[in-house]
Amino acid sequence: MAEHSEHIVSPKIYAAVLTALLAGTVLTVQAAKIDLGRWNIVLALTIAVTKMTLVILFFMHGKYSSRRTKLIIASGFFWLAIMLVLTLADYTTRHPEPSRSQLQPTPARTGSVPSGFSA
Amino acid sequence: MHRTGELYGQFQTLDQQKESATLGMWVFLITEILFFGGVFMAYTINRHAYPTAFGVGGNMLDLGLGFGNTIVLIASSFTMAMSVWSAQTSRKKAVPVWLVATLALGSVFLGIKVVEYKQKFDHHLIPGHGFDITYCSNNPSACGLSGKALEDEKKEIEEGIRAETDDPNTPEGLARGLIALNAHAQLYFSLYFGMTGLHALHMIIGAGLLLWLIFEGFKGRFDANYNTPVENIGLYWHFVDIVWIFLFPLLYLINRHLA
Amino acid sequence: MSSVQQPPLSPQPLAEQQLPREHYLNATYGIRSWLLTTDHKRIALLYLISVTFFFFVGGIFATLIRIHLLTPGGYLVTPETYNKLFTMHGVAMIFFFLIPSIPAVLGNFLIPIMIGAKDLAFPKINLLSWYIYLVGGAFVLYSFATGGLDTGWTFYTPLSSIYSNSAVTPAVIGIFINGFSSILTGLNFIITVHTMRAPGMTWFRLPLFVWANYATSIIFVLGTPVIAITLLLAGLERMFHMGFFNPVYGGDPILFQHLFWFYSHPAVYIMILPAMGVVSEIIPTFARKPIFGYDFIAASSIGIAVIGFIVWAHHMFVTGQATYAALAFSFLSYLVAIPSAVKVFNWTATLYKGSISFDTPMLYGLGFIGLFTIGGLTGLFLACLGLDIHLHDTYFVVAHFHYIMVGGAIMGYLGGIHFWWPKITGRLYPEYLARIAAITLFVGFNLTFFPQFILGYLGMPRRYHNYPPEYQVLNVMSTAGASILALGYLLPMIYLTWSMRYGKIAGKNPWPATGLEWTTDSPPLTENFHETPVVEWEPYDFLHRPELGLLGATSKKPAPAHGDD
Amino acid sequence: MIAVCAFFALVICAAVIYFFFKYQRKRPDEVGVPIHGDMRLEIAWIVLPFFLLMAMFGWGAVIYVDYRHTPNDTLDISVIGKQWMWRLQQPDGRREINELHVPVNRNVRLIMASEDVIHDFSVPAFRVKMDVVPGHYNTMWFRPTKSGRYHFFCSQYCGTNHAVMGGWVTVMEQDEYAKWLSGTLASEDPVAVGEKLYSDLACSTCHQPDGKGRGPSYNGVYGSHVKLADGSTALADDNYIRESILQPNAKIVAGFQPVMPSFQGQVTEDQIAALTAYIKSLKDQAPPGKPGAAESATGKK
Repeated sequence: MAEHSEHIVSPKIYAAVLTALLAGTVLTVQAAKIDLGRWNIVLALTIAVTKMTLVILFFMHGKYSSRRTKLIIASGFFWLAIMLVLTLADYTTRHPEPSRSQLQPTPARTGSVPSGFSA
Repeated sequence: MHRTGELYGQFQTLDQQKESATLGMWVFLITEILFFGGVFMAYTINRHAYPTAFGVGGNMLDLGLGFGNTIVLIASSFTMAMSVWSAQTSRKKAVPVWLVATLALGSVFLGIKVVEYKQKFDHHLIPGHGFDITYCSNNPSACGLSGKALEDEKKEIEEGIRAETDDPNTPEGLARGLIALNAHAQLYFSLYFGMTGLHALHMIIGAGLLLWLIFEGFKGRFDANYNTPVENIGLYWHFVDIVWIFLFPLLYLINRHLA
Repeated sequence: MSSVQQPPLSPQPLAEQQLPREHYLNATYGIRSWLLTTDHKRIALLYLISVTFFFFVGGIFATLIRIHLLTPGGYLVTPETYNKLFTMHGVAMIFFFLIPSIPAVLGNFLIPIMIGAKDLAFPKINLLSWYIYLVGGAFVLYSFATGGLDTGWTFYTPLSSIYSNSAVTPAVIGIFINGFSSILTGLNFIITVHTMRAPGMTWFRLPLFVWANYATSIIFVLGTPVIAITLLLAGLERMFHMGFFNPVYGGDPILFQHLFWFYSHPAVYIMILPAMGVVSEIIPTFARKPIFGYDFIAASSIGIAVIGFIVWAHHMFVTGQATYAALAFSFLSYLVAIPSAVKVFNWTATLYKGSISFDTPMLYGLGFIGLFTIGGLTGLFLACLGLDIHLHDTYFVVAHFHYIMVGGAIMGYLGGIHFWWPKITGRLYPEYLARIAAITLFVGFNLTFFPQFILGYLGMPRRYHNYPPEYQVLNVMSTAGASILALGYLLPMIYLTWSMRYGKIAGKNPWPATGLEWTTDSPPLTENFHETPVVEWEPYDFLHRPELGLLGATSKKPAPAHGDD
Repeated sequence: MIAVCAFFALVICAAVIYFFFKYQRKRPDEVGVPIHGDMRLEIAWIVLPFFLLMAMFGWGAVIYVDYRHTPNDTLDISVIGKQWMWRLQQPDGRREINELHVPVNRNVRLIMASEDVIHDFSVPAFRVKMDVVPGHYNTMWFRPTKSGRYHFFCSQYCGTNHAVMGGWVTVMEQDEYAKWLSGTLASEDPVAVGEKLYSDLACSTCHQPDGKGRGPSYNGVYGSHVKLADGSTALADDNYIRESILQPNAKIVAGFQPVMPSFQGQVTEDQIAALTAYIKSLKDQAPPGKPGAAESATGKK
């Protein structure tokens, strides 16, 4: 059984992945400098997810591991998605009542007020 | 393929032992996903609430250092993968060499991180009593700011204040905007230090594990028949790399097009 | 050979039996051999001692709380002390007793034996997790001793992160550390069940106790890291004035609650699932017939673990979360009732046409069904949005979760301890005393917590050190019940300790039961089995097991299918 | 709903008990009938409860949506929670502490904020409850239908005096409410009025008689020389008391923190007079600590 996970990935593939990751890094920095509105974050995360997929599939041999391992990996991300999606389900559908971003924070004991700003 | 190495009493075969170890590492990594998931959650919610302040905060980070660190860490992931490959193909001499390269790159990453933290400290960007988002624009010489960079930062803070205030037309309103911006930027920097700090902690643990691997690697212990530790620590190292792959765009690249 | 009168029957003639010459308890001697052991059975006993310690720590706090609430004015302790008492009661009981109780004690002891393995997959990590538990426990005890803790076990920010003047920091660190103990235990169980099963032990021949612990481990592994990070963030907020949830910086305290309950609601299932597993073992053994709907019980364990993760915000219906989110979470909370109900129905159906005996574990098992049913059904009230507005944060909630945690989890735990006591120690406990204790507990428990349902319905808020006088009668009843309950807990402590030395020798299989653990010596060898067992029978099958010496046993051939036919 | 739940609880318990006795083991080697399961039963007890549960969900959801959706014509009361008292303000600006007066048969909306930790405003008699979260306004509404006095509680644990952070909602007839808004209370013995204010305004949560609260005790204060935090002393006369109520941070008693909120605008002159009368009446009470060494004991705390 373990022989399945013993697939040896050739250094050529590693080098190709390395190149792709570096290219992705440059790309994400360049993309951030263009104003795409809300699509900036979408693009940045798409690149990040792609890079992560490459690392998992090749560097971590995810592509060659058993179905059981794949299931474990998938369940990790599935649970993360549960947490993010359901919590956001609350925050994105809150009442249109006075929201906390409209409230001014009270200058309190741990907060500090900067010493005047001159622009 | 014939495995060697010590068979622990609880197992029947070496294959079973190796399979358990690898599977165990993966299960550990998914707990790590959820662990970091908690901070990412906190980040998401707070950024959702204060996009402007997070943009202002993000632009106070040094993009060059962050970019450099990303490159360094990706390279270290590659060298780590190569050390696993060397072990799998029984290149016993090469294993510790690649491991040393990985450790060196990891140390460079941590070194750059220290420089960055020091910079934030000097710029009064540590959350708490001394926090002042306007410190650099008020004391440009202390931060080495001048020319266009200074203008940009001033402009950006002003825009941030206008976005955060309820009334941009009166001095009182602007003062309230500044207080709000300063507060919300502290949230950003708390998350910045929390997230990168946790990541750095994982790096330090990883470096410790690498040291042990290097020690064993020079003894020539890892080959095609016995390489579970290299493989598992490799998995861990790649995971830490993945965390950074997300941290970099989320912390450094929020609003770069404004600057 | 079908209807031949079988010779020695259950209980077998005990006087002739001897303890096995060598077993895990006498394999090696000395304190080092215990503190450095990697034997899962010894680690289970180490856990048994430490969780019992925390149980009594928490129990003392509970007793003081109940005495204090005898009178409306509450004159025993100051408000501050009272707040510390209920907080420390919660922390000790939940994080250091209920969560590790069944998995770390019974699960540790039994899972390898039940699946026919020599040990868990990672015995050293198993020992490590016990030490982590101790370190976490030491931090928490330190916090108790240096000023106590008054934030409530929920550690809601900003009370915990900014305003409280008590020793929050060490407690948070302790629980953070303890989390890793849970994670490692869960990881160990998952890998063990995946890779260490004996030949013939297929997934659908696993005892239901193993299924339940597997489901629990999923929660350990996927939930615990979230509480660790959440408390870490709250701790950083307290220690370094950082802001994550701090409203002063514009942070949202509700976010803390989301993250906290993402773990802490599934944590409830950590407590109850293993207890369900224990009951799923006890019921078929003492009804002496196959469990009804094996597949459904196994699947419902996994179902509860998974659905349990998507219901957490039902703790937050009145925090001002979005109406739509509340609707979704209420709906999902109702869904989780279904697998729980399936289990209860299946247990009840198992009793039908059984051959039921009065033994102590069965009393606990049946008590569990009754109390869990009440606890579960009152959960439906709380999941109901309209009703929860009224009942939230009242004594109704307190009663509800005590029915689940004490009536469910502790009943299951004690039932399991009694059921496997002969396997753990090789000796039987005194049966009549044990039955008296079980009944005392049942009566005391209901007297303590049933009045609290009514109190909650009448609107008495929880965590109050004093209360309007109209609530006094019910509070007195509750306190009276608590004293009976306390007696009920002391009794097993005493006779179980006594029986370790003086109990009758139990033999391999005193009940008799069908699991693999009953085919080996009591107490087992360090390696659990003399030779690796091969499983050739279906779970809970009494009929095809002639070696159990029961009436009507036929051949040893396995039945063609395992379940529903 | 109770009926459905009670029904299931009873059925399960009855079945358990019935089976328990009916199928008691009759001889020690007896085996039960090997029934492994029944798919039809399993499906039945998955599907039927599902529909029952959905009915309960629907019922609860309707109530909840109604509760979270405030009608338009409300009387808006502003509520501020603070460790450990409630400040409630009528639309015309009139403030109360731990007391709320509302007219009957009128939709009332509470707009709630917290100054420190999370609180929860709960009126069991009206079946309403909502957390009061710092940095965030939560609202809730109710419509009282019967006049009378009803308890309200803080029901989210908020620290030491959580249990005493409550008060009364007084539901009045519409015309009485109008009278109450414009007029003052009928005159009474000022000491009794003051004593009532002492608890109604939650002075008692901090100024406990034994001096162990967050503020000094009133016992024996009047007419004494009070040692202040800056080292000076002050004579506790009527003006000192008045100033302490309206500008509490002007003179801080040694050993205490400047944590008291100002009651400016929340108490009338009459009420100040009543409170002063009450404090005067405690003049001869033994102050906390050693008798006769009151002020120094407090000061050295």
